[in-house]
Amino acid sequence: MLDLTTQIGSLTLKNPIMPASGTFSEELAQLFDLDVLGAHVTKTITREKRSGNPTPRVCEVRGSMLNSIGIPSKGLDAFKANVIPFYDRYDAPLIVSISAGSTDEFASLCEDISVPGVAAIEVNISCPNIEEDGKAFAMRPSTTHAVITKLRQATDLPLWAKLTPNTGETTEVAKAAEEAGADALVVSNTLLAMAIDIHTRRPKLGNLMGGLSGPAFKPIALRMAYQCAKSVDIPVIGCGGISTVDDVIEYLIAGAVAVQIGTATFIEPHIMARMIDGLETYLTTQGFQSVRQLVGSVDDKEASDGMVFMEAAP
Amino acid sequence: MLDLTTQIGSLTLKNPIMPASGTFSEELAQLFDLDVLGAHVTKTITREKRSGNPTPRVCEVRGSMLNSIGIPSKGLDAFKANVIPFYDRYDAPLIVSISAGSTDEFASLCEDISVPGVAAIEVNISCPNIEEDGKAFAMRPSTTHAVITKLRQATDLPLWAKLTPNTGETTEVAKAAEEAGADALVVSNTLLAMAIDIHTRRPKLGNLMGGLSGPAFKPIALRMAYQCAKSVDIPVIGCGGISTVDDVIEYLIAGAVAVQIGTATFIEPHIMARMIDGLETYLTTQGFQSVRQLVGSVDDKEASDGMVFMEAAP
Amino acid sequence: MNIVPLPTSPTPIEMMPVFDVSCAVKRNEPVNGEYRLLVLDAPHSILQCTPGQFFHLLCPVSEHLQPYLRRPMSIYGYYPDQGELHFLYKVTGEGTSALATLTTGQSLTVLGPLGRGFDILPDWQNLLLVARGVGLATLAPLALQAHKLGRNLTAICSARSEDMLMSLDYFRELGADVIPLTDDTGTSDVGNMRRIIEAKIADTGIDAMYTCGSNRILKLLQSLGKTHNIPGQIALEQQMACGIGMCQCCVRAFHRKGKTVNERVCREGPVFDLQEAIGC
Amino acid sequence: MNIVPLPTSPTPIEMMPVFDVSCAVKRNEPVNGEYRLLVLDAPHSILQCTPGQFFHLLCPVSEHLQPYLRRPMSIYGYYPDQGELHFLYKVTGEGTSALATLTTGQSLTVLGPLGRGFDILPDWQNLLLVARGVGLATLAPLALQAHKLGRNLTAICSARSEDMLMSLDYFRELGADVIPLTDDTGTSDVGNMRRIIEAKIADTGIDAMYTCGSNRILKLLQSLGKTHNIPGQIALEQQMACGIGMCQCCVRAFHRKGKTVNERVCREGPVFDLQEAIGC
Ligand SMILES: Cc1cc2nc3c(=O)[nH]c(=O)nc-3n(C[C@H](O)[C@H](O)[C@H](O)COP(=O)(O)OP(=O)(O)OC[C@H]3O[C@@H](n4cnc5c(N)ncnc54)[C@H](O)[C@@H]3O)c2cc1C
Ligand SMILES: Cc1cc2nc3c(=O)[nH]c(=O)nc-3n(C[C@H](O)[C@H](O)[C@H](O)COP(=O)(O)OP(=O)(O)OC[C@H]3O[C@@H](n4cnc5c(N)ncnc54)[C@H](O)[C@@H]3O)c2cc1C
Ligand SMILES: Cc1cc2nc3c(=O)[nH]c(=O)nc-3n(C[C@H](O)[C@H](O)[C@H](O)COP(=O)(O)O)c2cc1C
Ligand SMILES: Cc1cc2nc3c(=O)[nH]c(=O)nc-3n(C[C@H](O)[C@H](O)[C@H](O)COP(=O)(O)O)c2cc1C
Ligand code: FES
Ligand code: FES
Repeated sequence: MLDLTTQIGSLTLKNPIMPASGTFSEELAQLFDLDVLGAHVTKTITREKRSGNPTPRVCEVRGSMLNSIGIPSKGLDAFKANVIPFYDRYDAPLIVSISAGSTDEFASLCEDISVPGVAAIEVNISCPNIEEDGKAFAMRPSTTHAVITKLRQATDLPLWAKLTPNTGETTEVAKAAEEAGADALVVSNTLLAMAIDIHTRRPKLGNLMGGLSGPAFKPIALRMAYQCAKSVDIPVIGCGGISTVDDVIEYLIAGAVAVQIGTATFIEPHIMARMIDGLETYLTTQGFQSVRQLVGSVDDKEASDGMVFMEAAP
Repeated sequence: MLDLTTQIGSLTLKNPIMPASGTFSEELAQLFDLDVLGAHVTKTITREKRSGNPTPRVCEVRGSMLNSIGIPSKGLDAFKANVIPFYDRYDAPLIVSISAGSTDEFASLCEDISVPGVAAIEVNISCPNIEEDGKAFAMRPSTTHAVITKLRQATDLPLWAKLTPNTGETTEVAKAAEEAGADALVVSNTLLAMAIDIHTRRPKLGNLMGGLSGPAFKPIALRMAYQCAKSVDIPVIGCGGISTVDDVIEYLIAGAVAVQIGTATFIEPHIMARMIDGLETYLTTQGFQSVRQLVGSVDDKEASDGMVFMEAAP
Repeated sequence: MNIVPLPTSPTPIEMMPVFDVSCAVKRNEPVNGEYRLLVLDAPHSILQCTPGQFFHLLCPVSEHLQPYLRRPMSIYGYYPDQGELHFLYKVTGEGTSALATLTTGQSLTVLGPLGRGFDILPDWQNLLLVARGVGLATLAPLALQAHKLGRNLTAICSARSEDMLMSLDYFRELGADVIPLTDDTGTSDVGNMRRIIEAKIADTGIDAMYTCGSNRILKLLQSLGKTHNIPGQIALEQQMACGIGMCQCCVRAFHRKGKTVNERVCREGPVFDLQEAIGC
Repeated sequence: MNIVPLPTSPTPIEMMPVFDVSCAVKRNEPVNGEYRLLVLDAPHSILQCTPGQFFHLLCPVSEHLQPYLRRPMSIYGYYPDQGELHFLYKVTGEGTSALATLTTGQSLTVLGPLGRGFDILPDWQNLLLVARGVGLATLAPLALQAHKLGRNLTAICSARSEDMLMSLDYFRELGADVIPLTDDTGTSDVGNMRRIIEAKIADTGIDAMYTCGSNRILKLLQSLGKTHNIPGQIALEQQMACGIGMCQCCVRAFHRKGKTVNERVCREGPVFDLQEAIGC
């Protein structure tokens, strides 16, 4: 019997495929049964209502996209009243993504969202820390450590720390999150990028800059997922540019115990369901008994020792 | 009369198109007259002979490539004996790219390469600093400042600092380079990435990881070029994913005074010559008199104030 | 003001199925210099549409055209009996240029039907459609629906020039009173349009007004709606990534109860209350 | 050892022009299950080739196949009189699959001719070619050249099975003594090959040996070359980005004067001295 399950701390997922925050919502239930997924991950919410960034909020770049949605949020109360009950009908665990501009606000939101129906909290620490210089918490080990420590005190639920690629210290940040008590890492959020319309000479995003996601981003996020898996003992959830079942397999081989699918769902809304089938087929034909056997099976030999922590391109 | 010239410190280039280091060599003269280019930029050299990284040294990712060539080098003496004389036959200024593992070695190489025939020195500070923790000099403002300060003392030639995208401190690094005496910034080198062959489960590069270049990288490098142009007064030379004349225009609008073309030359070896023609046509049809009028003409309004220094994806 | 606002406020998630299917191209031909008509061989399942709804098209990728995101396109016609789905589109950029390369027999993947369409309330007898340019694409199925429901229809069709006016015959066949206006003949200005509509209001009366796109027309109809207390709806556009409500990129601002609220065009729209809409 | 090493050491940059041209496809057809023959309508300028040289092909991009880098391909035939350029290729991955989609009349951009080809020194009368599989592609133009120069040619062609053996007739037409060996008949093993070659050496003698690719064959010929003091050349492969010498990704290691040196396959090769080559 093929075993598709994967373990993320205390949580067992029936398969390693789940959506990425901000690229999934209740509406997708109009396309397929959401209970086929390993977990459900909601768009990041904030405590207060927020309207998000100016439009245009997305633009296309060669084979990928940029977004500057920001975090429009109906607020905590609306979320508890409408969203959590919606997902109650499913067996798949609900992962709630949260964000705030300071460690204290972060911690109090974390506490208040630790309610029945929520299986784990994903902390989007890739958002700017307004108390410091506006750099995201996850850009530095110190701020990562500080915020995760507070969050750890605020909840008994599993805490997933979502990292940012906008740093030169991926492994240090990963270790700081682990040390401060994160139960898993999500690697990663989008990479800061820009596009300009050469006809109007205006930035293509209302917000000037935005995050790169989609296929172009894959080799970068895969590298980060690999680095993190090599440097921490907590599970790593891969995220970035995953568009095909081959991409899923690549991340699992690199060491991710599960993956999140973002932009690909915009292009092919059934893709997550198809990936689950595709993964099953792959494992069967390759003679694997379980997803676990595939995870971290990269044949990196000696190379890994010297190179894992290399963070300069050669 | 259309003015294609561009000014980089004391150097006037006849047009803003030049090759990127490591993606250009004498052999390209078999395809077109290299004197059409704004400048010639050589592959990074080191003082001693080096053989570079294990193969495979390149691999393909969706619409782009990774490389881990490393810095194979025939050494300083061979370079002076063979390469500099070769480029002497051209009017286009010769920019020599150098690298070393410590500030002292860097400075002494810089001094020894300051010879007739060399118009400027590009310092590849995206290479690992073996005295520190192996992170590239250009990943931190402090190490950038230290190495550029020494280099500045070592030569009277213009110094171009080539930055790395593997940092969360792009603008700080840019300012450190400026403060320490760099005459221009090249933005940027490749971004650390990875790919795994799912059939063999081996990394696709012999070196495990490598640098992403090509179209997928463009929105990231463009964002960096824009951030740098907004935060320093020295000229910025854009580099990253430029494949069409539209890309050249996008970088110039963003604030780059010139651009370097890398990977695109591998796909279309005549591309730089074509871009010069294309730029001329564009400027003429759009009613510009000079390249200068286009540089930095991005219509970023108020957005730029708050956003330029944002280094977290929204 | 006592115009009854139409129920365009966020409705609880409706779990109508949405389909993502590959359809064979029956025809893809120029209609005039700027527009093309795309006819797909579509399964019955996706033809349960409401006028004003749209599909999200996965445009083909080729050597020279590589659109990445899908492109939203209004339903120009849906014909369950013939198994046909029609789009009328203007070639503007990479995605629509790629659409234009499709030839008979090739396939196109379409996601839909999506969004909230137009309402024709039971007591709305005299309907006014005001369309400009490609806006006709969006309003055409509404005209057919009105015809089926036996309502009286006036269609004001505006365009740059005579030959840009499409589908006039189609509207006439549906029994509409068609009023063509063009920039060339100087008849398409707002003043003239206002005079024509006010005459219509004075003559037979108008129970509801429908339009899409143009800012000028939106403002005119808002003003007329307020003055004469006539409800209306407008179909709006915004750039889309997901097309089904997940990404929140397609929001636009609306006036509602004295406040400005953001709504998703793909989900709460693309059809919105005329008075709540804000031009851009 | 007194084998004269062939001048494969780095030569000063030769400034022979290299062309990047778009050619119309004349034919692109299967040769047997695994191989395809691509015939291009090529301008005279690019047909001044040396056997063993290659072109760097810009494979077509489609919805499902999106190769990015160019793909190196040996010249299988160049015919200035007919204006034809031939490639014989095996469909292995994305690039070659994309090549296989080309139909007559479509165009393909090719960069070349590139690299250093085979040498046939004036005093080499009896030549031995040993090829396996697609290696024939690389050696075929060498056979033609040998024929034109009036040299005696022995061609040992090895393959998995009878039907994988290509171009035997072509080699025979060129007057070669063709010796087919297959895995199926158990004749392709190294031992048998050695016996055959040694018999040939004893009989007419061999002045030079040429091969490509296979490690087993390389080792065999190196050993025979040393024993019998026969020079030889081998065409090697390595992944390429630029194809013209700029990127240094295509290096392989060679023994030279007691040291191991890296050489660029695209530039110092793809043809190298047989004894200097290192298998992998
Ligand atoms: C609900 C809805 C219905 C539509 N119905 C029609 C129709 O029936 N006929 C028709 O010709 N056009 C229609 N449009 C507009 C159509 O979607 C755009 O013309 C098309 O997306 C342009 O894509 P492009 O790649 O050719 O142009 P580009 O300008 O290259 O597109 C770049 C990006 O901007 C987006 N974009 C550009 N213009 C628009 C626009 N007006 N609205 C939304 N996104 C845009 C594209 O989707 C793409 O993501 C509709 C738009 C919406 C939102
Ligand atoms: C000088 C030279 C001459 C060649 N001549 C022929 C020929 O005449 N006929 C023929 O069938 N093949 C030939 N090859 C091999 C051919 O280049 C590869 O089969 C082809 O590049 C595979 O591309 P792909 O996308 O189909 O395969 P993939 O495996 O998907 O390729 C992935 C990457 O690896 C590279 N690659 C894979 N295999 C090889 C290889 N053997 N050599 C170099 N790069 C490789 C590709 O170029 C591409 O960059 C030659 C190679 C070289 C270097
Ligand atoms: C439209 C959009 C909205 C997003 N919103 C959020 C968000 O609210 N919170 C978050 O942590 N990540 C958000 N992300 C990032 C994704 O969760 C994911 O990390 C990223 O897109 C990389 O994965 P992908 O390449 O598969 O899309 C968003 C991404 C997109 C494209
Ligand atoms: C094969 C290869 C070799 C490179 N070698 C060097 C190098 O020696 N020194 C350097 O500063 N940058 C080197 N680079 C980086 C390029 O100069 C350039 O910064 C990068 O590729 C981004 O530009 P592109 O996307 O146009 O290729 C190399 C890039 C490639 C692809
Ligand atoms: S397009 Fe994604 S929410 Fe509307
Ligand atoms: S392929 Fe670039 S040097 Fe050989």
